[in-house]
Amino acid sequence: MEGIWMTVAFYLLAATILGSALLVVMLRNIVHSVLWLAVCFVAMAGLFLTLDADFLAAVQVLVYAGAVCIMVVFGIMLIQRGDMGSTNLFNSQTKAAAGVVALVLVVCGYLSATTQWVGTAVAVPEQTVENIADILLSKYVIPFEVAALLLLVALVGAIFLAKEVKADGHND
Amino acid sequence: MVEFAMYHAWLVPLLPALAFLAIVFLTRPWPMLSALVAVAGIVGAFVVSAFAAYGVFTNPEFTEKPLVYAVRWFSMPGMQIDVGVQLDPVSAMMIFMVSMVASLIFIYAIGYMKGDPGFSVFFSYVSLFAASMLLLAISSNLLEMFVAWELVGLCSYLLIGFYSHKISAREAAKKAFITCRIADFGLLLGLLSLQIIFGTLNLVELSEKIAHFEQYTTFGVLTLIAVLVFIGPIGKSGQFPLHVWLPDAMEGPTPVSALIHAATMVVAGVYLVARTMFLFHEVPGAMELVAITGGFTALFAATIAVTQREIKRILAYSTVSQIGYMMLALGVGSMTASLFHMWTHAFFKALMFLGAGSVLHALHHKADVWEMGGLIKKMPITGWTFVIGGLAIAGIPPFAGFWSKDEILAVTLDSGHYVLFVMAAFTAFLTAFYMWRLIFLTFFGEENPENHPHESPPVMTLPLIGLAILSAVGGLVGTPWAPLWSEWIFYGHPHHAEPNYWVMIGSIVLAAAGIYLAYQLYCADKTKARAKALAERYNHIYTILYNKYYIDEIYLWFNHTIIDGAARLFYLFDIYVVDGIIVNGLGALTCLFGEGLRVSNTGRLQNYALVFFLGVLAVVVLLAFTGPSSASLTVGGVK
Amino acid sequence: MDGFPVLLTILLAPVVAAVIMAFIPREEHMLIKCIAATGTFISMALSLYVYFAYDQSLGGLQFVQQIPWIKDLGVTFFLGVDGISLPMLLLTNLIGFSAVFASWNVNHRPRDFFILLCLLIAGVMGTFVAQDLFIFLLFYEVVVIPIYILVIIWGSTKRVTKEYAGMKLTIYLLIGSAFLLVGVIALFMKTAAISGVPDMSFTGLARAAQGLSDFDQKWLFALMLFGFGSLLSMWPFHSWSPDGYAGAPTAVSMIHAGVLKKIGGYGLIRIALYVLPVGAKFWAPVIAVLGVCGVAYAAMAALAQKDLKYIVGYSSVSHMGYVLLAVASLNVIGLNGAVANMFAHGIMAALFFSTIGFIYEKTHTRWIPDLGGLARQAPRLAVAFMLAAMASLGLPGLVSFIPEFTIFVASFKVYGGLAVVAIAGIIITALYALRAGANTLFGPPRPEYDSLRDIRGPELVPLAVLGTVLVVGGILPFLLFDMVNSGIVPLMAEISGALQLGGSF
Amino acid sequence: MVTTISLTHYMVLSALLFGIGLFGVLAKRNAIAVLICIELMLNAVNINLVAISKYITPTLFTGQLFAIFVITVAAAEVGVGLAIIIAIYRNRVSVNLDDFDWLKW
Repeated sequence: MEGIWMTVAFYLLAATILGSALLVVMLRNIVHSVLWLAVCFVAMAGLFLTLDADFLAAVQVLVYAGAVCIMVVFGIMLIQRGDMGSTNLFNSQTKAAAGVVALVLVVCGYLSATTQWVGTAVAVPEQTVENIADILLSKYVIPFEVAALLLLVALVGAIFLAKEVKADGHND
Repeated sequence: MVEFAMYHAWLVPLLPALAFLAIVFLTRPWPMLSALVAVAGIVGAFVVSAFAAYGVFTNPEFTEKPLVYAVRWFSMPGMQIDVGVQLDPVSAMMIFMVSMVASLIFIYAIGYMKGDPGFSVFFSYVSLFAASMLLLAISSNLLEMFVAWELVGLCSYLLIGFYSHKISAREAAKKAFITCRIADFGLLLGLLSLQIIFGTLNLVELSEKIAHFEQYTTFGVLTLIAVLVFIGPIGKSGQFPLHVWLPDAMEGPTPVSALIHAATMVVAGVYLVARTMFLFHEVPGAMELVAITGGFTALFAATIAVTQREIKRILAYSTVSQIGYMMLALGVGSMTASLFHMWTHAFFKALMFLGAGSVLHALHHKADVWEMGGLIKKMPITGWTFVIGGLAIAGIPPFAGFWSKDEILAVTLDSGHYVLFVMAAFTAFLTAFYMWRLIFLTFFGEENPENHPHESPPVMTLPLIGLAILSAVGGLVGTPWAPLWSEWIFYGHPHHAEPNYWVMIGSIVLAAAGIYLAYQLYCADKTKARAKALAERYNHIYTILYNKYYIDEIYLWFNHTIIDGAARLFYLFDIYVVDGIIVNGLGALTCLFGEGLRVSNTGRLQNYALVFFLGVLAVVVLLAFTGPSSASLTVGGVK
Repeated sequence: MDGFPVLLTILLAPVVAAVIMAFIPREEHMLIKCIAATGTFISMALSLYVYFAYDQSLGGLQFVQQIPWIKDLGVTFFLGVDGISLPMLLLTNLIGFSAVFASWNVNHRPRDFFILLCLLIAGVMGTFVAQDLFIFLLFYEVVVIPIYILVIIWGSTKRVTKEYAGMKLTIYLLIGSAFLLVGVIALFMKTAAISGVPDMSFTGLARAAQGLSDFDQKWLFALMLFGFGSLLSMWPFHSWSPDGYAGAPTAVSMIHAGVLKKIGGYGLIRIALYVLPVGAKFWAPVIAVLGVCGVAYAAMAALAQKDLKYIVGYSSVSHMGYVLLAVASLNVIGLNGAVANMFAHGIMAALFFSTIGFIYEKTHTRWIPDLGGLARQAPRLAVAFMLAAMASLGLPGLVSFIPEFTIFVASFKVYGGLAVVAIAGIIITALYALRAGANTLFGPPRPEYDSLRDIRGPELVPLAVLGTVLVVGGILPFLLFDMVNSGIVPLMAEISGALQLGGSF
Repeated sequence: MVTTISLTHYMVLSALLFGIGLFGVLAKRNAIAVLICIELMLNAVNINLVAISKYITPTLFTGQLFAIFVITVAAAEVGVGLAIIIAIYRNRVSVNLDDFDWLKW
């Protein structure tokens, strides 16, 4: 994947990502939003491939496009019943939010444009998984374990929070 | 024993103080035991003081140089206060007199207070009083004396308010305390000035330093101090214009009136001035003030006494008047005469109060003399001892009052205060008149059929007899022909004026005239029509006198209108200005700001997130453009 | 007891008691109260021991405990006592112990109450034994929180609500401490710059502060004066005092009026005057005027009160005026009087508040027109009340007279006529104290209080402890004054040079 | 410039995606929508991380590793977030953030 194809792939993926993200925000039906979110995530995985991060691309598909989206859909199903027509509306501070976002974009754009990156010509090694595994289990083993713990806590927390509450106020 | 007593004179106040503690903490539930403890305490004090006095009077060196021993009470750089004992003839006489009279009155009180629910409490109070009074008498230091001075005031307060469930007693107690407090304010200022100028409050040291004080450099300061100090005695000794509390103080039980408000505490003022004579002696202006105050009060109170109806009130005004005499004598420079009168007055006035108490006891606290009469038949001991007292106070020789009063008149004349002499002489006449008016109305004339009097028990009459004997012969220590008294009690040099027979005869004539007039108006005339007619005729004067020149009303008005009004004003200022405008105003201002900012507190998460991102942006911009790395925005680079 | 950390033990005993109480079931009322009493008793007994074991001839700081803490700021955990802080420490513990018994009948959440009370006592003690400015401020802040909670939960609502009272009390304390903090930080920065070594201990600060310019001394002192002054209820920053005491529960009123307020006076002498003598000299006339205003004004305002607690509240403002006046006199006698008067007033105010607390508890009113004749029904209560009232009006023979006398001597010498106004305050004090006593205790007994139970058992402890101190301190004043003097003399010796030189006003 | 894709391209893409996500977070009513918009923002961050990893420190893999961690945290966050939303919904029968102004109290 060299040269022009890279460029084409990038622009296509970028367009997909931005377009689907915009749809996620703009659509009035929350289920549609989630569907477009999945599209966005898949395109993101593609983008990761262009960045030589194939393992990450796989994780992206598995976790985001698979797990997260499904979970969100389940969440919606638990909450929103009936008409899905206008479940995803804007609130009263849309204009202000747009202003802030514009400001953020201006600043980010300015900074991206003016920053001089000192790049390097070295290519990304082929064995991404091995490399990641190496540092993950050596240098970053503690964050790794912490992340594991976090997931456990999140799991327990989510169960506890979402558990059904009995009428007498005790949750058991 | 004499030696021991002299060098352990601190036992004198200590014994009653111990009795006080014992009663309060131990024997309170058993009334009779408490009374015994109290009597034991005061009699012990009397024994010690008698020996000590004997020692002082047999050792002439103590008249020159008092016997002083003291311990440090507290000290700091620039100020040391000692407490101790100063024994000289004056203090020896005082503790002897106080403990003797107090002993008799304590015994009397056993009978008088019998059956009172506060019997033990009463004896604890009077013991505390005796301790304080004796401490006052033997103090070697003015601050120590001030402490005792206030403590006797406290006891006076407690005892006046002894029947505290009565509103009148409560108010009288309060009035006594506060009136004296006003006076003590002056005294305290005087003491402070002395401490600041002379650096000591020790009596002996002060007398030496004041004698060598350069009057020229600070002209008038001593006079001012003397006047300030004198304000204290004005209050405590019931001199005009602070005399108002003393008649009201008769709300207390009668033994208290006899002990505190006749014989001992109220003469503390006289004693204080005598004690600080070294100061007053240096400043003639202050001496004049003392003399004039005394002379005026003597006359002033005597005029009021003429019209009063309550037996104890008459005696109270009489006390005020007699203390005026003492002040007068001090003012004209004769400590000898003044303290002599204090000595005799203690006996006959205590006697008369106790007699009055006996009468009230018999009549179940009916106090109006107009409703009495003929009591002498039913109560012979009370009656005749009272008559002796009446003769003594009126100044009939050879009873005690004659000698002392005569001496005061003589020294006043000698010193050239003619106006004051005339006032004093007229007072002597009035005294005889009103006192015998009281006696005739109470003990002679027709009996009031509503009364069923009975003689008091021996425990009450024995002290009466004792005091009557003292009233009869107590003055013989100071007759002009055998002036034992003036050899001991004097300031500067002993001086005994030659007997002035004109004054002597004049005073006898005045006293006799007073008694005769009283006899004519109140005894010879059974219907007392002439007395009533007289009151009718001079109605205005009578009303003014009867209402005590309206001084109480003026004070009351001042207190309730001016003081309370001002207090109210201050309080309102505090609530509405200091607290209202300033404090709560600031608070309200803060709240107002809060109200303004409250709009921003929507409680909506997304609002906050919006603002949060603005903040993040600001920080980013700040860091990007002014941060440390803004000069070269170059990021990255491997190794 | 060499080496035994006795001050630390004193400080920690109530804290330990509080911790133990936290683990006791909330229903065990009696046990909780006993633990609180034990904790405070240990502190009291040990501080009595320290008071009498302190070597006055040696003077200076004794029982010192020093643990380095924050090196960069020169903070050490520095405890020690001298002649000025010891009376205050003893006072705190006497009142703390009595306060536990004065609250013996608290049955609404007693565990929480006594835990907070013990923490409060420990905090107050800490300010007096701290010899390091940082530690001092730390303990000072520790004090604020329990006070607030105690007032709003266990307080009483009369003229003002208890919430208002608690808020006012706390905010005043905090405003005062905020100004103080500014002053302290500025002082620290400047002295650290002068000496080059950061040092937060009082002595270190004082030594370095000698190099401060006159102007710096003056404005720093002004900040401290405001901070400590508002804590001492200096006129016109006094209005928290009556409202706060009225709203607070008995124990808090006792501790607040008794000792917490004294932190202001203590700090004024110990920190402001000691460290900044030139500033003190400059502001002394202002302090004197404010003090006299406080005396006269608060006494007059007290005269107009009908609520017992308000009377004592205003009275304490008035008495603190004397302390200010004494501090303003800037001489040995005056400072002796100031410290001694703080001690005396502490005892007296605590006894007063405990008595009023009992009266309120038993009659459910503090409104004087509703009271009367209690002396018949509750004689011991009446004794306590009269003792406190008499001490308040400075009766000789009770602890407060000699301190007042020394204050009068010092201030009369320096300020003359101004002092006379303050001395006249004793008349007004007598007027309101006696009026309150007369109208509450005397007069015809009221039938509705016939079944009233006199104080007895544990309720007698405040009367016994505080009453004894009142009387003994009055009869043997050297017990107090020798101690105070041993602290004041060296302090004055150190700053007397500055006091003479800095007279630029 | 047009033909080679530089780091700046990824940066801009990431910024735009982040902007869209942010806009959604700030402007959507539905709590779940806000949640998924947060996912968008996190993804934008991931793009940055991976891109920087490739272009600046290709051999260290730190960027990728961080991205993995971000994904992990995001997964946990979605789980807990949804649980919270469900719990709130159970109490208030609403997921409309406009109804939730309890932070005011």
